[in-house]
Amino acid sequence: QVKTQIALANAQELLQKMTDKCFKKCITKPGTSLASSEQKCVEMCMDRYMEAWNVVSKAYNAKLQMERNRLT
Amino acid sequence: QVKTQIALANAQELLQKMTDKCFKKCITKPGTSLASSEQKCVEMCMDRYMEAWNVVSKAYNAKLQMERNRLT
Amino acid sequence: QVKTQIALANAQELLQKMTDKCFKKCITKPGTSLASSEQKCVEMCMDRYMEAWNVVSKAYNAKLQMERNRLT
Amino acid sequence: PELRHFIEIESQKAKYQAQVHSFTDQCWDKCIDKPGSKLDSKTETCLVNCVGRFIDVSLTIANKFQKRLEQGGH
Amino acid sequence: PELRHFIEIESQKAKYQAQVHSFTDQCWDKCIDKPGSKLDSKTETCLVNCVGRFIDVSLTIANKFQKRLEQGGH
Amino acid sequence: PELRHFIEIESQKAKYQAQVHSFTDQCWDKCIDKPGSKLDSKTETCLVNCVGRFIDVSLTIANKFQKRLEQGGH
Repeated sequence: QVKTQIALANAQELLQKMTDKCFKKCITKPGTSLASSEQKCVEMCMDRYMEAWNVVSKAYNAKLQMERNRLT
Repeated sequence: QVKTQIALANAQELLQKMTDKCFKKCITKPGTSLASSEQKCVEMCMDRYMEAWNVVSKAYNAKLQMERNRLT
Repeated sequence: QVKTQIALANAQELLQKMTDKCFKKCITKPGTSLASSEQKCVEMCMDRYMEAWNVVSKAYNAKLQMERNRLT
Repeated sequence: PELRHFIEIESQKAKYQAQVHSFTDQCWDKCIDKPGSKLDSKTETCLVNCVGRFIDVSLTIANKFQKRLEQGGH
Repeated sequence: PELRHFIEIESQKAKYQAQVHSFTDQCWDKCIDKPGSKLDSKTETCLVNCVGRFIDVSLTIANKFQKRLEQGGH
Repeated sequence: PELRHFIEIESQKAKYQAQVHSFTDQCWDKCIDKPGSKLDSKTETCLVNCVGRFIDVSLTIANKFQKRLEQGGH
């Protein structure tokens, strides 16, 4: 159950960060509805953000491993 | 008492946000005292921020209602 | 023990803020390793940040004292 | 049960207010350049649209994320 | 009572330090462009003034807010 | 002891993920200007380097800070 809660917290944090970042990048002048170009931008932005998250996660892991090896 | 605490927390959050935002907007080069133009700017900024808070609160309420109606 | 924990929390907060600020100031285009100019910039930035912390701490103290005197 | 109900409602109110603070923060930056002597209608419209579009973006992302999870991919 | 006193003092210290961190953060952005080999007097003056004016703004807003509450309007 | 072990591991995971969120946040701002239809290799390299250099800066500062404390000065 602790596991599920952490997984959930992680997903919520990811959703919140993506929403903030993609709103900032894609909606410069908020109109009366989401323009299709804005919608498209948000979807691309979301995909890129999740990819970036994965790249960062791998790079962090690799760097941690390297620092550990240096110390032993 | 829970109610009072929430109301208090809400007021404190509002005060803190207003102070941060209005300091950023109105004090570009901090001098040895608050210039009268800065003082004026801070007071206007505070009024606008509280108005913005009210507008946002109403708009959020209306949007929540709309989404609820769409689901039922 | 409470004292130690606060001192530790204080040091950790300082380290984190310095890292964030100095990374932003000194690393504009992250390369494959830390360039010596970046290294130098980080060390200067760190010294300046700690000095700024001390200046701010003293100024805050002085201002608190002044406000206290005004009230008594 | 009454106490629980009371706590639930108060907790929802707190969440709602936290959300309003967050929207005001972000939409202030998007809509207000220099605070004037009154909130003109253009700025007010911008604030209302800002809240609406933020929620739209939030729902778009949450729905697409949900679909991804169901498809099992990531 | 001694323990309570001790906790109060430590808790005030923690608040004080949190405030110093927050001021340093914001005044660093306002006053320092490129960190040089020493903190020149112009930068130091800017930092001192930044703290002072931030507190002035904070008091101005808190006082006016208080008055509004007492008038009962919002 | 098993429970304690489990909690420790889960707590480390949570810290790791918080760190990944923080890196992604900061490196996104440094490396991505406009989100395109795919993550090109230049952007990916920038992200990897960004994480690496952030950790380098963090270690540089922590080490120098440690030395200062040992020298007793501040």
